[in-house]
Formats: sequence, structure tokens, C-alpha cells
Amino acid sequence: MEEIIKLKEVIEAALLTSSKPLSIDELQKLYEEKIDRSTIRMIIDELMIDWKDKTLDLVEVASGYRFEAKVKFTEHLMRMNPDRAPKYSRAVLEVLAIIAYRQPVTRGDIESIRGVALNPNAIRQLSEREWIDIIGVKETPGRPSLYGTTKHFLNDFGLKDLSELPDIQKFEEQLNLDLSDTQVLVNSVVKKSEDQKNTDQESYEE
Amino acid sequence: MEEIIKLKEVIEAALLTSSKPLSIDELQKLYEEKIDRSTIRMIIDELMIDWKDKTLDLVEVASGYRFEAKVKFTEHLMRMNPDRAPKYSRAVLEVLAIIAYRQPVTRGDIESIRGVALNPNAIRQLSEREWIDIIGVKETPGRPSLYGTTKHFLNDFGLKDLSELPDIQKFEEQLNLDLSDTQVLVNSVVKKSEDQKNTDQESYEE
Amino acid sequence: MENLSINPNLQAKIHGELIAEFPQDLYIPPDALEVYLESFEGPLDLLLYLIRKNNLDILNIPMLDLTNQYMAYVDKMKQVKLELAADYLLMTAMLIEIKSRMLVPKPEAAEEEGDDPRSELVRKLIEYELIKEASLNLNEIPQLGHDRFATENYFHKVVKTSFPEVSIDDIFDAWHNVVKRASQFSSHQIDRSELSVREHMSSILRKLENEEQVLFEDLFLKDEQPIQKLVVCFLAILELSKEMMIKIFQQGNNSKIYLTKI
Repeated sequence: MEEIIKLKEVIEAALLTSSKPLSIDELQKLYEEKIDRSTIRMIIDELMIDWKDKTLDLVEVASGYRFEAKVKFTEHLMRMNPDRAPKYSRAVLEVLAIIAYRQPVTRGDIESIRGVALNPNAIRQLSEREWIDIIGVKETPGRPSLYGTTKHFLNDFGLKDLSELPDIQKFEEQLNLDLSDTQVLVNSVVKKSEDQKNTDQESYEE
Repeated sequence: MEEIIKLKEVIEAALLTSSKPLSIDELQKLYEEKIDRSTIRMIIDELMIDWKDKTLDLVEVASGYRFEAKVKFTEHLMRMNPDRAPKYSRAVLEVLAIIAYRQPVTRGDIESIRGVALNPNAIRQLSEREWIDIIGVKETPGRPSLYGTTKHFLNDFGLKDLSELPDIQKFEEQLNLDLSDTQVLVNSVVKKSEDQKNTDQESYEE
Repeated sequence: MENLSINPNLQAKIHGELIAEFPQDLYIPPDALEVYLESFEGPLDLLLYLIRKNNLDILNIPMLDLTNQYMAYVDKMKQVKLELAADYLLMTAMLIEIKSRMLVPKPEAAEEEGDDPRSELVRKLIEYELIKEASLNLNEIPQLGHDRFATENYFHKVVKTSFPEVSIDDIFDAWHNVVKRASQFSSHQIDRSELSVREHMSSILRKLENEEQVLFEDLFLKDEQPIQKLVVCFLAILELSKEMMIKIFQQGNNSKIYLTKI
């Protein structure tokens, strides 16, 4: 009897100090001599009962047994381990900005504007947030998806429409970009430049 | 009374599930309302007594309190954890001892005590383990870094502070016994180590 | 003159076996020597070994004996493992210097405590021996992750799907950065077409997602559209077509114009 108590203590100590669940195979390694799996199983049953009214539960999970705090403590324990406010990476925000200001855009557009390959995670995160979605397909080789922002995006940012996004124009002027091709079409509401695409700018107005 | 028991359970659950030692400040976060530090300290004392005859010890280390398996289980638990952290070579241990007992020290100090060039690997290994850290700069030509041990080191060795390190003085005194003829010399050695012990980390700049 | 007890930790091993006696003639087989060398942490360690092994008094070291033994040893080392010798050679020089200073007769006045040429060496040896002892003691302390086991039990975390906070300014700043960066590379200039055109492009595409085709004029049918909006809408249609996002087609002259998804 003396010995069985000792074995039980060893198994309890092992389970309490393990950061991962322990299988019966692993628990057998506690002793040099072979201990019956059935003995270990019996001891685990006893421990489960011993701990019934204590702070932890001994439970069986896929890869073995582990102690876990009783659910009633979760609220307190979470208070001590607050989730750090998640943040989007710079890349994600830039992708969002490009889609917001340049929509509809393909992955290729985003990549060529940012000058780096697009991490699929950025698109995934923004889609999960329901801020962007696929609004069509571009008829170029590969038929890439076109991304745009959603109503949800406007709602979340309290915008009636995209024209309420902060105006980039002022800031572009600050950058001294060549604005000579600005066409005053309708009270400067519409400004169109195609200089980088080497297209004839007068084509629509005619 | 009901409430005090509940608080104790919460604190026990927190300590049993934490991956690092918990300070009283951290334990206070378990509740939204402020709990007296003295109440928590009292509960910790009670828990220490509660666990006295069980499988774990509740111990105080440098950055707080944690549960660890009682020493009698070490042999068994080591058997189950074959890929645990390595113990270090003599060279690394000597560097660690110099930093622990003589901190703050420069590379040059370490080299002069050991009488050999310092293998950068030793510093790297100890830094990676987060046992040592650069704690300042010595205002001498070259402004060499000063190394000291970390809280993490104390935690890993189960120490509350540096004064709990095994006493090097005792060994110094042992040496003294036969040294009556060169008392001056020995005094200087002993004095040096006393100076070090009395030197707080804050005063290393001087 | 009493001998200090020999620290058992100072004993050296070859192939796991304790060397009970330091070889008198200092002859060690070459491959054994390598193992032997590795068991010393440096010249101080070797000197301590010689002192303890030969029961020399560390506070009254017979410099001649010690220097001779040490040098014989270093000679052996030089033959086998030269690169180890630098620190050891430095020590040789120090030993010879101390030895020679001791041979020079001292004036009576200088014959005081602490003036022994050996004192610096002895201080170093004692300091090193202390540290060596301390390091062995340190290693006896159970270490977390090795032979000290702390609890780290599981608890169920409530995963709140909280999304990152983003403000409109964050988006603007991000766009700002994109444009600024792109403007530094002439090949990646950003076209500055008006946002409202872009927005209309999106909304036309969305419409086409739901309906197979849309009548061109339906896009302009809403009441009280200001002329600006109509123009913008028209530009959006042209732009979509040019960028090959939609097709515009007509059955014949003067028949209705339809937009369709590609």
C-alpha cells in the first residue's frame, strides 16, 4: 500500500508540472522498472476523484492526461492574462488603403503599387473583417479577381461613400507630383491622369 | 469566510496554471476590485502550509511565487524529460559564476580572473538563456559592457536574490585557516568579495 | 607549514578514469594529452593543479619547482596543441619574472608584508580557485528546465474575437506612405484618378455580380442626379471597359447598349 501511494504522488507531480498532456506511455518512463498500464490508469482514476473538489480537474485529452483549472476560474485567470489589443500590420493597412483608394484593383495592382509581393494573409484578414470582397474579374491573362471595399467598410468608418475618405489630393500636391495633366472636367470633381499608362488622355473627352 | 476561501482557490488556480512566477502585483489583477497586498500575502502563507505535505512546494523566487515539484520527485521527473535544458561546460559555468559573484564585470574582468581569453560562445549561451545581461557600461577606454545576472537567472535557480547564492565567503574563510602569515593578502581577497556583495546593482556606474 | 586539503574537484580524468598521480616525468601519451589539456580551463587551472598535486603551499610557493614543472608541461603542449599555448606562454613569462625577482636580494626596508613578488600571482590563484569552487556549487543548484520542475497547467482561455482598431486616419496614413514610397520609383507611379470614379467602378461591378447584364442607360436613370455624378458614372464605365473589367456591347446601330461581366 505504501508503494502505491508513492507512485500516485509521482504521477501527480509529473502531471502537475508538465506543460503538455502526458500519455500513459510517457508516465511509464517515470520509473526504470515497467509499471503496468492498468495500474497507471487506476491511479489516474483515483487522482481524478481526489481533485474533484479542488482547484484543478484532471482530464483526458487527445494526447493524454492533463490538469486544467476548473472553468469557474476562467474569468479571473483571463483578467490576469488580458489579450493584448490586436493590431494590423503596416502591410495590411496599406493593402486596405490601396483597395479603398484605387478600387477595383487586382492583386497585381496592389503588388505593383507597393513594390512587393502580396502576403495572402492581408487579403484574408481584410476579407474576414468583411471590409473588402471580390467584386469582379479582370479580363487579362489569369483573369485576376478585382477587389473593392464593402458597405460594411463604409459603415465601420462612418462614411457615406468613398468620396468622404480623407483627400489625398492635397497631399499629392505637397509631394510636387506632376499635376499638369489634371483635366478640369466638372468643377475639378473629376481628375483623371493616365500618364503612367502612356495612353491618350484626351480620349474620353471627345 | 466564504469569500476568503474563494479568493484562496483563485490564487491557487492562478499559481498552478501560470507559466512564470507571479508577483503580488500580478495576483492583484485576478480581481477587478483591489485586494490588499497583505491579504494576498496571508493567503500565500496559508497555501504554503496547505501544500507542505503534498506533491508541490509553493516557493518564492526573485519575481514572485510559483509551485514546483518537491525535490524528492526530481529523479523520476528527470527520467521522463530526456530533452531538458543542458547543463553547461565548466568554462561556461565559470563565466556564470564570475558574473554572478563579481557583478558587474566586463569581459576583461572575466578574462583576468580566469587567466584565459573569453570564448564569445560562453557569453552568447548565457545571454540566450537570459541568465545574464548587459547592465551598463564601464567608463574606461573602450567603454566596455558590464555584465550582470538577471531576475530570470534567480528564478531558474530558485533564488529570491543574489544573497541566496551559495556562500563563497565560507570557502574563503576555509582558506583563511592556514594563512595567518599572509593575512594582508587574504584580507584583500575577502574584502574584495565583500565589496562586491555590498555593491548594489544601482551603484555600478561609480 | 600545513597542507591544504586537496579539492577533489581538482582531479583530472583521462578517458573517464581519475588520474591518481600526476606523472612524475610529465610524459603523457599524445592523444591522452589532448584529453588532459581539455580538462584544464587555462594556465591558472593548471598551476592550481600542480600546486595541489604536489602539496605546495599556495602562500609560499617554491617558484623554482613550480616554474620548472609548469614549463615542462607547456613544452609538451606546444608539441601537440600549439593554438592553446598563448595564454599558457604568457603565464610562463610571468612565472620566470617572479622567479628572477625573488633571486634579486631585497633591501631590508622593502622586506615588508605584501611586498612578495608572488603576491599578485597568489591573489589570482586564490580568486580563481574561489570562482571555480563557486561554479561547481552553482551547478549543484537544481535549475529550472533541467532538474527543477515548476507547474504550468492548462486553463481554458476565452478567445474573444476582438478585431484590431483602425481609424480612418490609419488608412489615410497607410495610403500616404504608399503614395510617398511609390513616388520615389518613377516606374510605379500611382494614377490619380478621382475617388468617385473609382467608387462608381466598384458599384457598377457589384451590380454586374448580381445581374448578368445591365442596360447602359439604367445606370443613369436615378432621379435628380447632378450632372457631375452622371459624368463620373460615364467615366467609370469607360475606365472599366478600358481596364478590361467589363464588356460594352450593342446588337446593332441605335439598339440598346448593354454592359456585361467579362
